Amino acid sequence: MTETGSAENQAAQPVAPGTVSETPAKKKGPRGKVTVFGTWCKGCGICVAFCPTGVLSLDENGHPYVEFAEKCSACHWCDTHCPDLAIIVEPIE
Amino acid sequence: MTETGSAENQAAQPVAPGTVSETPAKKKGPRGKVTVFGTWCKGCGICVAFCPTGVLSLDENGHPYVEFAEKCSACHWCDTHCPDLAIIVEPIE
Amino acid sequence: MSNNKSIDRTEIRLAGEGGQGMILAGIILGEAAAIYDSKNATQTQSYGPEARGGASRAEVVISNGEIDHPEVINADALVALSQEACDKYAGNVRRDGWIIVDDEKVGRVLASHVKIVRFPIMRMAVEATGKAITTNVVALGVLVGLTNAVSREAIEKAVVKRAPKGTEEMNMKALAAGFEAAQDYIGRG
Amino acid sequence: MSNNKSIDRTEIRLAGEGGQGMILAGIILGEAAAIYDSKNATQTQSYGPEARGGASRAEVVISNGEIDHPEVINADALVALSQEACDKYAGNVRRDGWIIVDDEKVGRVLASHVKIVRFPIMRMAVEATGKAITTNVVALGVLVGLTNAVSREAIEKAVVKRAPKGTEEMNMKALAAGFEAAQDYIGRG
Amino acid sequence: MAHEEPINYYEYLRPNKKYPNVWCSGCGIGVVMGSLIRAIDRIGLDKNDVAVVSGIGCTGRMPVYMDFNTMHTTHGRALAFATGLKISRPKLHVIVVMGDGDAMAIGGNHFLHACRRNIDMTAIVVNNWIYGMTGGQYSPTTPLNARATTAPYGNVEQAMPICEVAAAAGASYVARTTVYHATEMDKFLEAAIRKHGFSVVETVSYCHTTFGRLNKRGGVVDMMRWLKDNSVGQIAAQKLDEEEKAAKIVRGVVCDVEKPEYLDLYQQVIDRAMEAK
Amino acid sequence: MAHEEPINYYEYLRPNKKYPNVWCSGCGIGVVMGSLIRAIDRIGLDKNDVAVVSGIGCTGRMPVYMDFNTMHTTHGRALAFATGLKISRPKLHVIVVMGDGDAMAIGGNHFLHACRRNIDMTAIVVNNWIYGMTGGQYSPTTPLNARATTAPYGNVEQAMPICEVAAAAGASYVARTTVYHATEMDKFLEAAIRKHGFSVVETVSYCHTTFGRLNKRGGVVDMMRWLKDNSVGQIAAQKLDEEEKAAKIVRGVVCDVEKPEYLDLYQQVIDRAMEAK
Amino acid sequence: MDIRFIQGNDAIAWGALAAGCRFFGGYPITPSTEVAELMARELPRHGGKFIQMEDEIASLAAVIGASVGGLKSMTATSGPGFSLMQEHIGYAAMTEVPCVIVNVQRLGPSTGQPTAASQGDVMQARWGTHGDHPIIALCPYTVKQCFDLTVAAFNMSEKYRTPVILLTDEVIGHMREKFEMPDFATVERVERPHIPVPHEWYRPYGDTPSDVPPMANFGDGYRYHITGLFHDDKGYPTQRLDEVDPWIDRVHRKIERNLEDILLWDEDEVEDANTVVVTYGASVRSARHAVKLARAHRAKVGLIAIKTIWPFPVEAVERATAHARRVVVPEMNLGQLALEVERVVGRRKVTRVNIANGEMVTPQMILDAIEGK
Amino acid sequence: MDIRFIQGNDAIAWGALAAGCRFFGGYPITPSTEVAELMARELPRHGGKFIQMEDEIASLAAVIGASVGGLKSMTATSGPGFSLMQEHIGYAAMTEVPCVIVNVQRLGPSTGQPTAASQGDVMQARWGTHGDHPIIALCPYTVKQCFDLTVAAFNMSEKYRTPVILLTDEVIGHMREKFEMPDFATVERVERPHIPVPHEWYRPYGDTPSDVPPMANFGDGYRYHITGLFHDDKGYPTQRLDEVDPWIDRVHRKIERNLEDILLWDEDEVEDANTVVVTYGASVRSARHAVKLARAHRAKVGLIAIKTIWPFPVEAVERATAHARRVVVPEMNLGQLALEVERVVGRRKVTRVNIANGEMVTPQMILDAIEGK
Ligand SMILES: Cc1ncc(C[n+]2csc(CCOP(=O)(O)OP(=O)(O)O)c2C)c(N)n1
Ligand SMILES: Cc1ncc(C[n+]2csc(CCOP(=O)(O)OP(=O)(O)O)c2C)c(N)n1
Ligand code: SF4
Ligand code: SF4
Ligand code: SF4
Ligand code: SF4
Ligand code: SF4
Ligand code: SF4
Ligand SMILES: [Mg+2]
Ligand SMILES: [Mg+2]
Repeated sequence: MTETGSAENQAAQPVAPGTVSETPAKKKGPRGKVTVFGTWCKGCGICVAFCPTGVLSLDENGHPYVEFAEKCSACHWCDTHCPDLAIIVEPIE
Repeated sequence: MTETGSAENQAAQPVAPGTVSETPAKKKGPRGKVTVFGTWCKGCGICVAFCPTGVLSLDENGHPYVEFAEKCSACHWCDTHCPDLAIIVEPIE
Repeated sequence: MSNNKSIDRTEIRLAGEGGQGMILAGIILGEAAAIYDSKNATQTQSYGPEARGGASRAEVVISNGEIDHPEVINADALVALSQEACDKYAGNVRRDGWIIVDDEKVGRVLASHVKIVRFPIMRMAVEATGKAITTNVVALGVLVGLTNAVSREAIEKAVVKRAPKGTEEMNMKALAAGFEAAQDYIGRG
Repeated sequence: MSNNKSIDRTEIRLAGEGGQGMILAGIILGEAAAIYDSKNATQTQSYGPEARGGASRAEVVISNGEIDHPEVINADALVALSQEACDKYAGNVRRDGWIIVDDEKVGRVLASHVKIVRFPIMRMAVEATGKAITTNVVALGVLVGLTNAVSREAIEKAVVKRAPKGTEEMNMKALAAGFEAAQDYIGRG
Repeated sequence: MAHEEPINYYEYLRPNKKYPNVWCSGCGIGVVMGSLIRAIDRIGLDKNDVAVVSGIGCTGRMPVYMDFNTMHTTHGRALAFATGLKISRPKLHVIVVMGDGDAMAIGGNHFLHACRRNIDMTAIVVNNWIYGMTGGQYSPTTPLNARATTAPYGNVEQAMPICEVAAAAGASYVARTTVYHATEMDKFLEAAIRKHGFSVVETVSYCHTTFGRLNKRGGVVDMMRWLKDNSVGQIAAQKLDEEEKAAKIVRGVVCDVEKPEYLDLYQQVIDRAMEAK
Repeated sequence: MAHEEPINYYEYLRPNKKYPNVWCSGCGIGVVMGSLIRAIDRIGLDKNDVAVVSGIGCTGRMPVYMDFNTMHTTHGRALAFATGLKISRPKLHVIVVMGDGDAMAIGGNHFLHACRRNIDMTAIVVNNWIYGMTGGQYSPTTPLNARATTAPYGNVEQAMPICEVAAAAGASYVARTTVYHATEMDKFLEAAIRKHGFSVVETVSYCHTTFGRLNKRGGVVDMMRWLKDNSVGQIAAQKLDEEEKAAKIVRGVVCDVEKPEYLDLYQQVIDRAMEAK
Repeated sequence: MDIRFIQGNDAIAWGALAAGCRFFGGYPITPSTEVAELMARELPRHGGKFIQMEDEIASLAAVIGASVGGLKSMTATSGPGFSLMQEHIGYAAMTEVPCVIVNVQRLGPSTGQPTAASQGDVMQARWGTHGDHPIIALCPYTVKQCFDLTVAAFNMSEKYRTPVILLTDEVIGHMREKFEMPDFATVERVERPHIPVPHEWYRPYGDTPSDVPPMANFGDGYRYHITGLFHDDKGYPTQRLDEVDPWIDRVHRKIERNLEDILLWDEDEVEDANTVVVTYGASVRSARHAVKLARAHRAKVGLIAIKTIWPFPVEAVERATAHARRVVVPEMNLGQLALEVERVVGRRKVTRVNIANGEMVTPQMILDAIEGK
Repeated sequence: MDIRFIQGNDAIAWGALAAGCRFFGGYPITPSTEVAELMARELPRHGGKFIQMEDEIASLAAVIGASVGGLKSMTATSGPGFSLMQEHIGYAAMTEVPCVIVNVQRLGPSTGQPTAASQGDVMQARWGTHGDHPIIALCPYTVKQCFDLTVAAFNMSEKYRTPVILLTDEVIGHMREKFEMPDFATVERVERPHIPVPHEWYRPYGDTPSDVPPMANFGDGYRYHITGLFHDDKGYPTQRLDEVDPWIDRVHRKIERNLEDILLWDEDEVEDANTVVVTYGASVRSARHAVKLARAHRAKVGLIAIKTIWPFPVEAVERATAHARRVVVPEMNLGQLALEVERVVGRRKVTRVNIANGEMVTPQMILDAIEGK
């Protein structure tokens, strides 16, 4: 990854749009709503590998998506460890 | 004190001549022969102040001389502490 | 091929993103020319801040004579494996020169009076060897197949020499896939 | 006094060993001229490696006009408190200039056509004040008394100003001792 | 201890910078940046009152993304710049981020003296055991026998114990953790920034691109896992013998003491000077 | 333990240098020089096999008098020069003498890394709590509140604990003594030079010309006596509480451990390189 | 009237205080240490702060950091320390952070002779750091100028957002002269301009009509980025040629456009001179003496005493020497500024007068050169 | 025949090994790091030693120390590191310890652009350290020259007891070309001379007919003193003018007397040229291309490719440009060597061609200048 000029800087959106963001099904007691910002995520796979409940999976391009939204316990492992600040977990009451 | 050129360096004697050097009287059991090299000594007074038996005194120019040679116990305080390596104590059997 | 009548030189630019192996491809091409074809060659490069990845570009100049300026002045051929690279360098290819792009990475090619060749180079690499990292070698196959910048023998030797132990065969397959596509294209043309 | 007809300047050199206060003496002399006599003065110095002692030398140039070159070119007066200093600088005193030495420290004075003045300056200091550290002030008294490089009033003010609190009187005594000796000498001469 | 309110990182990131950030995919430096933002957010500092200063290296690229007063200085000298900045603007919370090479190789002396002076700043050392930016040369924290481009036969230099040196030199607060232990990191960083005095947090990370590749340590996930498996808390560490302990990263607070802070002491100088005036 | 045979210093001093030496009358640096000569004499080293390297400062003037291979380098960098010298000529016994400013201010980083690398050399730090050569500015070891020309209202920087930092950074042998304790110094220097690894001896001295004058500590004899009265051995120190201890100079061996030496380890590199050839 | 008999180094410190300097970070070194010592004593009395750093590299770093925090800042050093500061002189130039660096030249190379005088760092002041960058260096030759040019150094530094070097020498630094201390309130000071736009609009490296974008202090609400990398107008790193080139052009332009304000020199009877002496610093003193003697013999000798040594006053020297047959350049080095003079007036015209052993050039040496001996 | 396709940085390392370099102390920095990496791999195979020091200051210190111990020694760096090495370059000059310092120039000032090319340190190589001192700097423009001039650097360094700078740039350092690796046994090496006198008679800085006193290695029985202070012939510090002056004279003389051996340059069709291009390093490549194109249009253009950039080959340039109306100086900086060329040939003759944004000078830019556009 490298830094280039500022024209690109300007082109970047102030808040990265959420690309994979599913409203989790309420049934089985999920406690977090997980949003992955696709334009920021580099697909390192950390979130997928370490999510204790296996909420996330990698798609064929090597990018994470929320496969089992309902499993999320809002433990925040993924969003405290994402090196690109590309995941946000919002607690659901 | 300062360092100057090398002409003076050459002028310096390889071994400083002993200037105040008394053969100690054998009677009262002195155990060291004390030699102060006058050209090296700067008269700091350490040897005089700390000699445990008061062998050394300062002359009117502020230079040490062996006043009570016979008191020397060859403890070597003076020659291990002289910053100018200007005292030598030789043990006398 | 030469940019200027008075000076014999073939100028090739290989551009893409860090990790696509463009610089290594440049070295292999240069080695093929300099060592195995006994010509002269220079290879230069440019990459992002300090030593890591980013946009990366290799330039190779090949000549039977002495090479002075070691950088591309007006490319005889450009291989572009990213849109950014293509946008940046397409305008600097000589009339009737080659622009070779990975058509799954590069959409628009802003150039005219050049021969634009589109192949799914990375996909070809994966198909031929199962490994995307051979993309650069496929690209070399296409390039040499189309331009004859170096001899086939030379590029084969150069690829084998630079291939990590045990991957020689895989890399030859990739190179062959590139050549094949090139021949196809020429056949078509 | 001036070295050169076209330029008005009085040049004084004070030289000795580190710790004898020659540089401070130079500052006092300069201050006397510049501040209390309202003339111009420069004072420069030279000393051993880095900041500590060693052979030390102060030079003061006094003039009614502007002073350009701030160092002594050809001294009007030299005060030398060590043999080394005297040997080094005696040759650079103008014809009919002054060489003032501590005659218990300085034996030979290698100079001719100059006025050589010998006093036991350090002993005079000890006698006048009980302290050898006032040697430099005694020397100033002798110097000014003989040469009138600055006014007596000016040198007195300058000495008092630079004297550590509580030592003003002692220093005035030292200065007076120097002046006295100078007067004696002139009287004799 | 997960935070309950999801933090709005974007409030602390510069909108007009290019994202994703400059680091290799999965690099632990980003984890530290996230943690630092959370710590600042928890303390509730005004962005105008925070300065983030760095040296040169991959770690040194951190400040450019963060919407504070930021300064990317020269290699190794960040703490010296920060010292001047802090003295001139005492109300700024000055946080200095450095790589292991930056802080401990070329910057070792400034590190020592910042610890000794005990000026109220926080130093974060992202220790990835290697010079990442320049492509994998050994650093003062590279483990014995590890490979690096300048140690092709294995490194023969002993590793510098960052925290122990910091404590010996006089830092007020010193702690060590890893990027796997991001929540612990949040806590340590918060405590460090709150500390009135010089504080150091060593955040052990990894550089899969250089160190990982050269030492066959696998990718990001493997290296992250390695940190988990090869670090212990201080209590657990007490049960280990010396050799076992030496093989582990011991996480925890190495020291946390109260001692006079530089600028507080300097006030005495000002007072005395005014008296003497 | 006084030596029985009086040592012939002149054998170790350069005959064509000017004496007395450059230092102020009574300066402790000369005591250290005497002790170093005695230690070398006791070990019985060949003069051709000894190199004495120094930085800049009053202490830095020591080598010029001593009839070894001697090098007066730049301020703070003596250990870096010495490192190259030792590596290029492993048979040389390399002894590095530095002032507190030289070793711990500008030279702090080289000091840290020499300790860490554990290359077989001996560093002697003559700690007189001040920059002597330049006329009395505060140094990293100047005590809190002491005066210096650049601390006219009293020093507000904490002092650097030389030995503790050396030990933390990885030196093999570290000891502290004072110029009053010259016989102890002989022993420590002998042990340090004999040590196979990096050794440090802090020799606490005094600078009556600057520190003494500015802090009204009297002359040479007073300062020498102060060292006697204000230092304790390690055993005695154990009986003191922290505050009392902090007020004293604690003499003794701070650490003495066996660990692999740099050049020995580098031999492995050579072996592996030859294999790989 | 507060008349004192002080040395150049003291006057530098007083000048700094008068100019509004409120931070000094330094490391002692002969023959500059008096500057630090006076600042250590006076800064806390003037609401400023003094710190002795661990070395010269850290000293200039701290000075730059303090300037970024909003205090006018200075350091002082000599040869070896000046060599160590080179990296950060370049950083200050690149980041356009105002600061003043005093170099009291002593005899080099290397440790050389710490207490001996020299003018051996003239070219180093221009070229000591890597890469192309503009620099201003001022060279006093009286104690009063030590004060005045230090004030000028701070003012230029703020006005042009650039490091300024006060390049003096051991002679001037340690020479005492009569000096009338001005009322500081009467001393003209350039202060950092108010920033007229809110944070989001602020461009720390923007193109402005003056070529000098206003500088915000950290902590004042303009959260921007500073880096030693090439950067765009917001301060972010860039590799784009269309952002790199304008920066390079602007930072050189900001100096070149203002040469009239920056270039300082004294001229004396050059109009009809057939010999012109061009010199600076301590050597001006020797030269003036020589010139006066020469004129006493009716020689037509002019003198240019250069105070702004970098950028070099090319036009002034060209103009003043246009009719001269001989240009004499005395220096306490082996010929440094002479190189630039030769470039400007032509090699063949120039007679160099050099000494590089710690002594001043003597008036006689210059006289001899004037007389073609 | 061992033909390789290697980059300039590699050729430098191989050249060093061939010249007998057996110690490398360095600190990584783009774009010089490959030199260190190759040395780390090869030195232990060649009976030498590599160490990565804690910074560049320590690197050059270790190199000097190792040279004193008897090993030919080298370091390699780039801009920021080169700035940090300045103090020790002066130390090596003062103590006359042979060593080779490679500077692979990148775009500055400051951190600048680490991966971009530049020739911005040309003046720094001459003037970066304080005080007057002689220096040799060599500037290759082909990969083969990287090898050959590194060998020359070591040889000159030993022959004249002086630090030698190999001043290359990112283009040449990272450019690959065909290179035939010579048999090292055939490479001419200058070794430290045997000392013909016993210890008591040895004068490490004595006056010798060659002006270069033979250097003894520590540990060989010549227990002498080395210092960065001015010293007498035995190496002891001195302040005596009659010892300082001869030293200064000798160290400059030892270079000036041997210019014939030291000055290297290539000349091409300068005899009847009315335009001469004077350049060095990577810019030679652009210039040669441009000159060939110009000649194809029958322009009378000559080329001087300077390999020894310091000391500057004054006479060669003077001679070669004597009949030229125009002297074109292309550089990847804002005009550094051009200053020296202007001094030598006169300002008005010189057309500067500059670029300072990381890119090479293009042949077209030079062509334009040749054609007076
Ligand atoms: C004076 C100087 N020397 C060397 C460099 C080259 N350099 C840039 S970053 C770096 C080391 C990076 O390692 P580290 O500090 O551990 O940071 P990381 O990249 O691993 O985060 C080096 C040597 C430089 N920029 N400046
Ligand atoms: C790079 C550099 N900076 C500063 C100096 C000036 N200098 C010479 S010695 C010294 C400090 C001396 O103090 P210390 O090291 O404690 O030695 P001491 O004189 O007390 O024995 C300093 C600052 C220098 N020579 N070189
Ligand atoms: S941790 Fe972040 S960057 Fe990595 S895959 Fe998950 S979302 Fe993407
Ligand atoms: S918050 Fe925890 S459970 Fe939910 S997705 Fe993230 S890691 Fe998995
Ligand atoms: S200790 Fe040495 S120098 Fe001091 S007075 Fe005694 S003999 Fe003289
Ligand atoms: S050896 Fe001991 S007793 Fe004898 S003179 Fe010296 S100090 Fe006194
Ligand atoms: S090189 Fe290493 S440290 Fe740098 S960004 Fe990549 S993984 Fe991180
Ligand atoms: S100044 Fe101090 S340290 Fe230096 S010689 Fe004098 S007493 Fe010793
Ligand atoms: Mg790192
Ligand atoms: Mg000290």
